[in-house]
Amino acid sequence: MKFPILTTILLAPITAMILIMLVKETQTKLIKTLALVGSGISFVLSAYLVCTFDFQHPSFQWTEQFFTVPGWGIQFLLAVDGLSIPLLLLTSIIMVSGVLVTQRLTFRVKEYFALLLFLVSGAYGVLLSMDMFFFFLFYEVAVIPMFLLVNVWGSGNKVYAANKLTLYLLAGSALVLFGFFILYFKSGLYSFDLKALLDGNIHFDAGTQKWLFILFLIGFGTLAATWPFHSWSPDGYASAPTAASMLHAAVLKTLGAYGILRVAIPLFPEGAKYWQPLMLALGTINILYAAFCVIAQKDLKYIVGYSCVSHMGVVMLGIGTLTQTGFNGAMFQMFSHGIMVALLFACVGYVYDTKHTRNIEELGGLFKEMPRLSIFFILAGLTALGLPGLSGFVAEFLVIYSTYTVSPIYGTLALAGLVLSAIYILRVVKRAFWGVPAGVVSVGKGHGHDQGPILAGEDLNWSMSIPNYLLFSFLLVLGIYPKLFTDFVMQTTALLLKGF
Amino acid sequence: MNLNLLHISVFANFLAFVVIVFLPKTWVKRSVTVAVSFAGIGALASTILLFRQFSAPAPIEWVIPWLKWNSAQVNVGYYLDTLALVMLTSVCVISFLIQLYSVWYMNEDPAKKRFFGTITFFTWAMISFVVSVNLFASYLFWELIGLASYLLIGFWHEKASARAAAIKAFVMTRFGDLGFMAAVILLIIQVHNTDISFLITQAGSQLGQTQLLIIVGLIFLGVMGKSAQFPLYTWLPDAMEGPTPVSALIHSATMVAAGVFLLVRLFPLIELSSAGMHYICFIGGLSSLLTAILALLERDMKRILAYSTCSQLGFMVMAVGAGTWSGGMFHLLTHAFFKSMLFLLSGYFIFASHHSNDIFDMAKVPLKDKSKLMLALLWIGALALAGLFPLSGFMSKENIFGYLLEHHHYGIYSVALTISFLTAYYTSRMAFVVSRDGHHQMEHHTISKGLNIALRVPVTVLGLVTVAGVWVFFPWLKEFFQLHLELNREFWLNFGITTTVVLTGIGIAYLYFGRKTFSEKGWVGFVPGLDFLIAKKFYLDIFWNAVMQKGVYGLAKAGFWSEAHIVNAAVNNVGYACVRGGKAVTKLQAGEVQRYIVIAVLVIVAVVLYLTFRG
Amino acid sequence: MIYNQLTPYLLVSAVLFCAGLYGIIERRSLIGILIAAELILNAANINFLAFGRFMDVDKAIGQIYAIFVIGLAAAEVAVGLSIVIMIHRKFKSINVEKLVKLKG
Amino acid sequence: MPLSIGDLIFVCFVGITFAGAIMAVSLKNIFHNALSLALTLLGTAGIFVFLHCEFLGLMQILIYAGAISIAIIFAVMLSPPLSLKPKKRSVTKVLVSLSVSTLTFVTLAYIFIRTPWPISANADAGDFSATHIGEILISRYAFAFELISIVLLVAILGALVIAHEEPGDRRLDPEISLEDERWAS
Repeated sequence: MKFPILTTILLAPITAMILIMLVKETQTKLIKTLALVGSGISFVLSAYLVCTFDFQHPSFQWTEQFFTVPGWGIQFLLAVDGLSIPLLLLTSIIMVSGVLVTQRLTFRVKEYFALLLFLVSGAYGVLLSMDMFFFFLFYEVAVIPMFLLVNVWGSGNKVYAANKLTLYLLAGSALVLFGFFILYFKSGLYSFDLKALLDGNIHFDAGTQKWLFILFLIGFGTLAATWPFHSWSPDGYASAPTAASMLHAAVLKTLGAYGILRVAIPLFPEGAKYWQPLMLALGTINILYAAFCVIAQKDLKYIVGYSCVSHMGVVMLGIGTLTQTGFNGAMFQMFSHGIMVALLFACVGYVYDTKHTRNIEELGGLFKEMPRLSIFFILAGLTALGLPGLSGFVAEFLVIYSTYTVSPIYGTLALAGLVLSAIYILRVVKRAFWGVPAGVVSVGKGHGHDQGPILAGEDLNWSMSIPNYLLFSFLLVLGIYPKLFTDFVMQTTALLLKGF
Repeated sequence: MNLNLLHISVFANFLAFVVIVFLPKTWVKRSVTVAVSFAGIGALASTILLFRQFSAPAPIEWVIPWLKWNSAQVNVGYYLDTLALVMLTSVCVISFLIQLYSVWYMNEDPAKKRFFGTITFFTWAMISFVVSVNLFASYLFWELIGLASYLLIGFWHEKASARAAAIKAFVMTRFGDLGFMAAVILLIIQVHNTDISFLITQAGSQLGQTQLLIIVGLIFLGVMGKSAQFPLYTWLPDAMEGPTPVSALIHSATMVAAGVFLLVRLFPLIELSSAGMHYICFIGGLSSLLTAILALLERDMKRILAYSTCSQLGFMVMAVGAGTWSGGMFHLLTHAFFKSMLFLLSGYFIFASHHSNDIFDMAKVPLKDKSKLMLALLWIGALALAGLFPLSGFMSKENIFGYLLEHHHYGIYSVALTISFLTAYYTSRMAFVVSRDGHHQMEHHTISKGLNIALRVPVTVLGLVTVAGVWVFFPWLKEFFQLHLELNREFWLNFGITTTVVLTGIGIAYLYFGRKTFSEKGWVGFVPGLDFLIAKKFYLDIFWNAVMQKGVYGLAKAGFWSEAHIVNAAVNNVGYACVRGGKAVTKLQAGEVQRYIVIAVLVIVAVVLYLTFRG
Repeated sequence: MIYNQLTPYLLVSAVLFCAGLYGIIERRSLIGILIAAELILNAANINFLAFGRFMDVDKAIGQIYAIFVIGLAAAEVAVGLSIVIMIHRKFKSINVEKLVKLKG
Repeated sequence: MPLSIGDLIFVCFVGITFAGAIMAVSLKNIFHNALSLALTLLGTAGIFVFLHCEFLGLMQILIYAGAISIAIIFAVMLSPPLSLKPKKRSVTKVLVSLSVSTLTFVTLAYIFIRTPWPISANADAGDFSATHIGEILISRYAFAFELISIVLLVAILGALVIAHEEPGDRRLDPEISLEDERWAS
């Protein structure tokens, strides 16, 4: 029997979590090391998968099946294909950098890392399991720890944010669960096996497809922060501790879009066609509305949070085009956006830890005080505004291109979003990073517990900037040579359209 | 061999950029050395390439696939025909000279390393844009040029005005860039190929007239942003907030030149849309005229030069729109050299007048404190800009005039004459004022000796090119640009007219500024309403500010409001409704046993009654 | 012969039951509630015996049930009273309206 | 239908029962309630006799009226505060209780009257004797009988344990007390 790589990827963080829970609270070094090892194993393995992945082969690879629950149609089935493998890599990168970013945490270190690992194992589970039962199980596992992470280690209006985030996502997942049950019965398979469902040429009649598709669209769309179900996300990220907002914004949000691509599009082509105008409109509204919201924000984390919503609009738009290029663009955007937003959150988190304020009107001249950090922020910001040479541009280009093939009006509106993103990113850079250092280390309202002592003006040191280098290298490499990425998803996205 | 030379000239600057990025923070001097020497190598390589490749029959093409999707493929690589080669060489050389000059200019700036890093990056982006094989790849570098100019304009980011100018430049050019991007996308959709060689030979025949007009309009939108055409030119005067070498670079061979170069590059495609050509010509003429008028009263030397750049760019665009790509391109080339020289000189004069940009402050400085060489070069540059024989500006302008006359575009010809007159007037006004002998004694400060070479060499070289360059290369240029400079009757007629106009302009400037007494406004004060319009800058700045403040920020506030009062309020009210409902239901579970019993009994009674009466 | 029909007994038991119910709902005192509960148990007993007499069953069965009920009632009262005393000792009150920890 | 002597006596017993029941729930003084309960139990014992269950009637008087109600009365009397007059009763509560119990009564009465009970023709022919009860109790219902014995035993022990006052009782659960104003209001 071959080595069960996928299971190891899934189990490594869980094992690390269990080990961490066995360790004494005071041994923070050991805890951090364990967390790093746990997430590192997953990272190395998913990198190995990426390297050995046969991207000419459109369907599932590395299938692993461990047990089935006979009679219930439940089985523990893991597999990857071109859709999940980039996101798998993304998750592991973000997790490793999230752990590395959280060096200065002193408050309840043990529980923090345990929850973080639990969260990420949920994300791995969603990406890997090809069984709707486990898909949903891990989906919930990924949602719940965030509640505690925000509530205990958060800052600002954290109770409100945590409640809002959790309730919103649970409401969305309730729709998804409902949809899964309907699939279970309506497909006639009486099985939760997603792979069989996808491979099985099951055809639903047009009416069913229409309402099932909208069900999944709203359910997964809530997690993907689709307007008007987005408002959990800026609040949640503004309050969450750094690593949690990195993981959540980068990985969990993309899980929503992944769900749409994985389940809704291939199973309900008629429904997708029927709701295409809605998806295009929602995507465009997402882009523009959130971009306008960012321009009015003052809190750095809100700025990143809303820009994240705006970028998810690009993903939605790409999916809404129902073209292969659009799907490629959406996948590209998920990956690049994930890395970028994680980098932004890492920088913002560092600024907040150091200056104890995130209000851009109180900040200023960060470039003089912390040049290295500022450069990372600016580079990530440039990715956000779609600068060529960085990965965000390719994603947005692919999506906008495919939107033009479908509807030039939406394409033009999405292009306008690029101007807005330039405005808001440069506004932040201008207010917070350029200029003369404000010198005021004012303590904002609502402390989080993740604040160390005041470290005025200290730049990132080498070890702290490792995750930033890691994240940025992906932005750069994919921006310079995007073929690396598109080759991976090409075959699978073509397969998504076979029902059309 | 030629390909290797091309590699060297393209990547020399990029290599310098990478090296500077990875140099330790404290190695400031070394980073300057790296930048200048690499740029020098690039300039040398490109010059050799110019000589080797100029009359070569086939362009150099070198392609690697970059991104592929089902219907199209995008390549990156080189497409180096003579047009690109000429541009490449001028960019490399001018950039090298400006970097050399920066060694003097930025001597005391602590952030030199950042400066040289960015400027090498800027040069690389421009060079790559020029030699790009594919329109999509051009777009990539087009944006990078925008980024680099943003970073350079905002180089002194401690100044609020510099920050604002940088953002303004980036956002306004980006607005235009998106037109370019849309055009690229439409081209990919329509003809599935954006290779330059394909576009300029075959693409036109595959496009309908309307499609062509849309695409040309969109591309020109990009040009309007980058090359500062009406109504998007307002960023360019503000861009003077950057260090002077940056202004020199932006205004001559990079950034703004990119727009005109793009028009020239795609001329065979654009030419097919006559409506598009009319539009381009109109916008070019309008911007040229407006910005020339704006320069009439300007006191800031750098801003005068900036307006003159706008005006000259408009002139080139107008020429291209009128149908002569060679006229636009040739003027772009000559303009690049003398305009960069003028900017470099302005840096010197600003320095000499103790960091005042005002030309009337420069007039106060005694003549003995101004270097004779610099004054001479200033006059050469000014007269070249005015278009006086035998300087390079004369040649390129004369070429355009000749074309216009030959093709009977008399309307455009008269507009061009007006512009020429205005240009002659304001440039010589500037030169007259700057070279006045003032009596204002200031403490003497010396420019350090060793660096003097870094100051003198670049301006002198540029001055030499301005004076003699065109004549040295005349046969080649004439052949390549198909110059309209045959010594026939039309030529002499044209020569007479233009020289008269230019001399009139210079003469009027002398009347007001060259003599012992002088007025500040000159004749403009006598034209009713004109100085008011100039002071208001034709309301364009006000308009764009309103778009930004009222439009974008207004919408942002509206979005924020709706986020708080509609989206969030809806969510919160759902939450509150749940809480209220929960509170209402908890009344039933208040812990009072007797209430439970009442409810239980009532329910049992109800069930019993139901069961009794059911059937 | 009212006493030889089933319905009167049942009605009597219903009245007892409802009186007990009233007591349970209305009384504030725990002991009052205990007393009301005894009424209900008695109503049940009457029903057992009445059905035992008038239905076609072994005549002992209704009585045996009644005996069990009486036994349980005894146990209930014993435990109930001790709880009442305990509560009184701790809370200084046996008013059920005050013995509320749940807050709606 | 003429009323026989038996009827009169039956009505008397029913009246006693009703009067006791109503007093047991309506009087304010808890001591009076307990006494009224004893009265009801006595009336019920009479009704039992009419049901041919003389043995049960006896048991009722012995156990219920004799032991249980006495236990209640003792409890009331032994702990003085329990006999204190409670506060005025609230009108709404009375109305609610009255309406609920009336509704229940109407429902029950309707069902009792309407239902065609399967009354056996020779209802009084069976063996009502205590001997028979005893036989069945220790044969067919032996297990239940044992069980109820255990229940009683446990109840007695439990009552003892619960009511036994430990010296440190208050200290164990200090926050549950009416003095604590957090929940007294």
